[in-house]
Amino acid sequence: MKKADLSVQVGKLKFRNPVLLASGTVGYGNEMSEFIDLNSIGGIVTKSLSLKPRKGNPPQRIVETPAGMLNAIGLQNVGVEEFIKEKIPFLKKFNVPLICNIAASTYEEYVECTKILTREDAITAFEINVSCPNVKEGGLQFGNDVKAVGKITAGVKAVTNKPIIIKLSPNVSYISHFAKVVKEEGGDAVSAINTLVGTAFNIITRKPKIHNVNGGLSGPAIKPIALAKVLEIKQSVDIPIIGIGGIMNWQDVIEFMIAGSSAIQLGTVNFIDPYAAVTIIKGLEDFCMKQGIEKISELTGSYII
Amino acid sequence: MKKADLSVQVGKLKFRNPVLLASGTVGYGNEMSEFIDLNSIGGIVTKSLSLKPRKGNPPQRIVETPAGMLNAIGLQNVGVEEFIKEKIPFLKKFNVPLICNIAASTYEEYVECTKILTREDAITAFEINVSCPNVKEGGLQFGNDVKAVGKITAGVKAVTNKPIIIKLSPNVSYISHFAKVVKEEGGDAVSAINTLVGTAFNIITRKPKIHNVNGGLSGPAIKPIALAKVLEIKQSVDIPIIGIGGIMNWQDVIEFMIAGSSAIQLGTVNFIDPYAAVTIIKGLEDFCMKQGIEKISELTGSYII
Amino acid sequence: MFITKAPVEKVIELKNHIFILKIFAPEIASIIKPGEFLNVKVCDSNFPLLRRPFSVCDVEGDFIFLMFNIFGEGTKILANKHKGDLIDLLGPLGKGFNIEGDYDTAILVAGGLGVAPFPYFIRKIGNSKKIHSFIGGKTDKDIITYRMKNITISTDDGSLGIKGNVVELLEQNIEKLKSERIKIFACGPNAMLRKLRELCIRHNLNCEASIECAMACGFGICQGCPIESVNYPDKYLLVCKNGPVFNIRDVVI
Amino acid sequence: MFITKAPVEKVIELKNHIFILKIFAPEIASIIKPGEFLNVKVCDSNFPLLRRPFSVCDVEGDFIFLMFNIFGEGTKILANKHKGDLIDLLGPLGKGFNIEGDYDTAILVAGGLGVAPFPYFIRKIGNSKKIHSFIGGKTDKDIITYRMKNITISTDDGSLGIKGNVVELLEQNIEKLKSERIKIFACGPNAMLRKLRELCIRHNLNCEASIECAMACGFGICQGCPIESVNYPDKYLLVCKNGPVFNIRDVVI
Ligand SMILES: Cc1cc2nc3c(=O)[nH]c(=O)nc-3n(C[C@H](O)[C@H](O)[C@H](O)COP(=O)(O)OP(=O)(O)OC[C@H]3O[C@@H](n4cnc5c(N)ncnc54)[C@H](O)[C@@H]3O)c2cc1C
Ligand SMILES: Cc1cc2nc3c(=O)[nH]c(=O)nc-3n(C[C@H](O)[C@H](O)[C@H](O)COP(=O)(O)OP(=O)(O)OC[C@H]3O[C@@H](n4cnc5c(N)ncnc54)[C@H](O)[C@@H]3O)c2cc1C
Ligand SMILES: Cc1cc2nc3c(=O)[nH]c(=O)nc-3n(C[C@H](O)[C@H](O)[C@H](O)COP(=O)(O)O)c2cc1C
Ligand SMILES: Cc1cc2nc3c(=O)[nH]c(=O)nc-3n(C[C@H](O)[C@H](O)[C@H](O)COP(=O)(O)O)c2cc1C
Ligand code: FES
Ligand code: FES
Repeated sequence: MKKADLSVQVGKLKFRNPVLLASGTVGYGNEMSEFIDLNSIGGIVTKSLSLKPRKGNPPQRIVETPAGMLNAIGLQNVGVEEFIKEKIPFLKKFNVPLICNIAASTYEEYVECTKILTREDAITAFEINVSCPNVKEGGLQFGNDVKAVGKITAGVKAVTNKPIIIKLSPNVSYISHFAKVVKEEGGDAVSAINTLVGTAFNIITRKPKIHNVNGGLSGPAIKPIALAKVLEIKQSVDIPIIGIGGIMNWQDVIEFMIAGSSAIQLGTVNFIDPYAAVTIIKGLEDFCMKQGIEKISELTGSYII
Repeated sequence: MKKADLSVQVGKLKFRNPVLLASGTVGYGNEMSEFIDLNSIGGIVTKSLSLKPRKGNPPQRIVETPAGMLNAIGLQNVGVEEFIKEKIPFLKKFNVPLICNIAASTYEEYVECTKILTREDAITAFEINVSCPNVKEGGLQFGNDVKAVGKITAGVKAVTNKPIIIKLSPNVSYISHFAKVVKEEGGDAVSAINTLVGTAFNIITRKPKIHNVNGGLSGPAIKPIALAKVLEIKQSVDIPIIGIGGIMNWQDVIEFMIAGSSAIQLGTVNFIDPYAAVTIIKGLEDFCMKQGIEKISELTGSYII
Repeated sequence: MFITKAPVEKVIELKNHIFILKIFAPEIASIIKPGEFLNVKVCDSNFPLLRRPFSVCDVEGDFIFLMFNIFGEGTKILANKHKGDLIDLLGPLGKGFNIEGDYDTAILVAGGLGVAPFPYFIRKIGNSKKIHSFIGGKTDKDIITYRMKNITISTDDGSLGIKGNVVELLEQNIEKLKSERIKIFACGPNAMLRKLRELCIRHNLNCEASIECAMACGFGICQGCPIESVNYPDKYLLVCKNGPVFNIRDVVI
Repeated sequence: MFITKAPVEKVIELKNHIFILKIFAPEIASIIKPGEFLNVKVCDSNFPLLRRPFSVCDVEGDFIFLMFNIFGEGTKILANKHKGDLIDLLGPLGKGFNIEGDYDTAILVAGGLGVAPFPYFIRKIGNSKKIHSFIGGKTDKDIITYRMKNITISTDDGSLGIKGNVVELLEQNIEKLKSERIKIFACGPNAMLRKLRELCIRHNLNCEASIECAMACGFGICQGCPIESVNYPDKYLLVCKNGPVFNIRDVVI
């Protein structure tokens, strides 16, 4: 039997398969490369970068919840300068599309980061995180404000020729309104979803379990919500979607593609099984063969409603 | 040792303990009464009623998800008339506060239902469901529209002297904006949260697993989100909150009270363990004794942040 | 209708992936009827969250038997139980088969795991009626004959018995069978029951069928298990309360 | 650093709620060092979702030992394993104890389950150094002496050994101990380590401590396990990568 074609197109971006690794769940690739061949995966999205290094939130940063976890890392990152000096040289050794995720506190910072980083040939595209719920100065505000998201999209587009993916917040009434403004302002794709705002308390001390009070909920618990958000976007806006949220196995990937995703990202599962991407890609291959699906991209938005 | 005082006050409403049973998860009480003594629980919220009977959605209506479930019952209910004739006489036999949940497709229907039902002495209060995500004509619209929620609150308040609790949707950017308008329009309390919009697909048929496409996510998976919504309301609006979402045990109840709830409702857990309410009340009693908490109501909003 | 935590006595593997759980549950054993079911919490944790419904397969003294195949997460956990493990049972639930009545031969029609409720049915009917069992499956691997009586078999691939589905098998025999007063009792996948329903209408046969569907509570509070009623088209019946056994003509499968 | 599914050889209950798992894991046994840890998936399902970190307690040939108490859902599942069950281990992880060095006596300070890494430590150090173990717990029920050497005990309630906490116990003995070249190796709750840190600073003692905190990945990609560094106040260290064993003065506990 002929092998299925797993390659997918997300706007101008081409990936050898739809399985990317999500921002904040692969570091800068070093550790993951000890488990898997990064060249075998669709792409890698680096931890959110800000202009200057960020120390991040004090502990405790994570807490487990039923079929999920809350995190409030607070965008700990090395900053643009060290990223270019220390991290890119390592990542350059691989032949894997490198998507650089940017998070900032101001509109100007988003633009400035993109402007500096666009000079790096190793970077294939940008994913703009307008939706991190764990940074107090601004993150959440942007993600919940259609106008701000539009302005940021236009702003970063203006300073780079590389594709721009806007990572959307699920903590809104209608995520499709945000996808729409991204499209209008020239964004190339959206990724959905980032984490959902959640919290947990210690019942003896009455303090939040997470230092930051709120954290972002990820993992299988949020999968049904993420799928509904992807479907909402697919049904109302014509823009490529990278699906994210609770994906644990190849079956979940198929579900996200049927709902409208052109590609997907693995997040929390990497913590539990760093081999997951490879296992999943194999599973997709077998499924396509068995079902006689020649190109996996046929699945995108193939729901029957 | 003296027994702890479990009674709580939600605005004008007084409950013997904070454990109520949530709408849509206790039917009209008949079946639950075969398991537990309804007189021992804080209160009972009946399945959403509409003016006329509703057939509800075709199967499949439910699907399990990681630590949760999706439902799209479609507000199957007997209608106001049969409720008064057939259901109230049964419920009257118990000495338990009866909260009648109303769901409607139009503003007028909400008001009309309340007007008819307010004559029934057996009804202690109304819970207005502005947030059911499974009814196509209107449910979701109302729940996502601050003005509509304000108008409905004022409308039902005008036709009854009984306390009005507005049940809020979590599928919004800022749930506190809705709590605020409820307070402004004279609502007595809010309950939070209803289910989150979610979906699931069959990867072979590519059809949604639920006939209605989207369903409402409930169960432990949503607990961290529900807690964050309760906290958001508590921190910004001075209105009593009934906490709902993924409560499985007494520890969860304490967490919801610390986050700001004056009382709570049990939903999905009733399907798995119809004795849960009784077990939980016992657990609360023991916890208060052990911790030297004289009145459980002290816990409400007692978070240390 | 109550919850009991009952100890497993034995886990029996009948065939590859098909198991019987023998459980010490005297309170249930003493009252449950054929065709009624239990809603089973397979473990203490929240995963899987919901109970799983299983027909009572047989009752022997204080012991009840459940028959199941490994289908998903829940049945996998059940298959891995050990003697002494406690299983959380909610039941007895639903409306079972109406065994009494004006007929001489009970025709049992089972598709795959659909044999599950019939050992107990056969035990209860004793010698009061004759029994004829028609059992169908995809291949011989799916044919379960555990404690069944007077068996005729069909398989889709012809690997055992007659080639074809069990409703076709029944139809081939129906004229012969109709010489007596018969009543059909059926359990199996919806696709099979749908065909059986047509057959019963065509031949004007009396038939009770046990119907499966997704359930959350199993006792009537979630409204998650609707089934279209022929007689009351403006409301659904609930499989868990009004069924799972229905007169096959009364419902739209 | 790799994943292996290793069969349980034996589950040993040391005391009420305190267990040892003996696991056949030759690849790990051959390379892991004292103080390093494994991140363990306690079951195949999503519940509990995250791995649980456990120090390697001992190594004997191809077998590794983990010591734990039943704390929550995950350790409950581990305690119920049977011989032959496969356990999913990710490791070896972290930076362990630095056994080598210019000292004559290793002072082991353990609070409760904090003894866990020391049997392997003692095995590895062999006869190259002297050992003195100080073990503390709330009551005698919490005192574990499994494979420990030259033990002095304290309990908060005085039910075994000296009444008081283990750092007080150490302090009572410190002048005597300081007559030799000593190095302290510690493991236990943060409250204990915080006190120990003060003691070490006061007495200018060399001390390595294994520190616990919530972890998601255990290998450096989630940034979930920060610890404040004394030398680099503008960034956090990661307990899972830079630790779990730190020079006790280098970190703010
Ligand atoms: C009244 C009744 C009696 C039954 N008796 C038996 C029996 O005796 N032996 C047996 O092997 N099986 C029986 N079943 C089916 C049995 O409940 C399922 O096989 C079981 O739920 C599978 O669980 P799982 O966790 O292994 O599978 P999973 O697929 O992981 O989970 C099953 C989930 O799917 C849902 N679901 C969706 N469609 C259906 C459906 N048609 N039937 C059941 N669940 C569905 C369930 O609600 C449950 O949440 C019966 C079902 C019903 C309704
Ligand atoms: C490097 C390291 C080595 C360890 N070695 C051992 C050992 O040898 N023996 C032993 O019994 N225990 C050890 N622990 C602690 C052990 O990981 C926890 O006891 C275990 O996670 C409890 O799991 P549970 O599911 O039973 O408890 P639960 O309370 O149900 O779950 C534990 C959850 O709490 C989180 N958590 C919060 N705070 C902490 C914390 N301070 N430490 C660990 N997890 C936390 C975890 O991330 C996990 O998600 C070690 C911890 C670390 C970090
Ligand atoms: C520990 C952790 C850190 C994360 N950090 C980032 C981040 O820096 N930037 C970002 O855009 N998303 C971040 N995310 C969100 C993930 O990329 C992903 O959107 C989310 O976790 C949902 O996917 P999952 O359920 O598969 O984990 C983080 C998630 C986790 C769990
Ligand atoms: C099967 C089902 C039916 C429900 N029906 C209603 C309803 O009719 N009206 C309503 O206001 N909420 C309804 N709910 C929502 C619950 O009352 C509750 O808000 C929600 O399930 C979250 O709580 P839980 O996680 O404890 O289940 C329903 C929930 C479920 C699971
Ligand atoms: S399964 Fe809940 S009503 Fe039937
Ligand atoms: S636990 Fe993930 S970085 Fe340390």
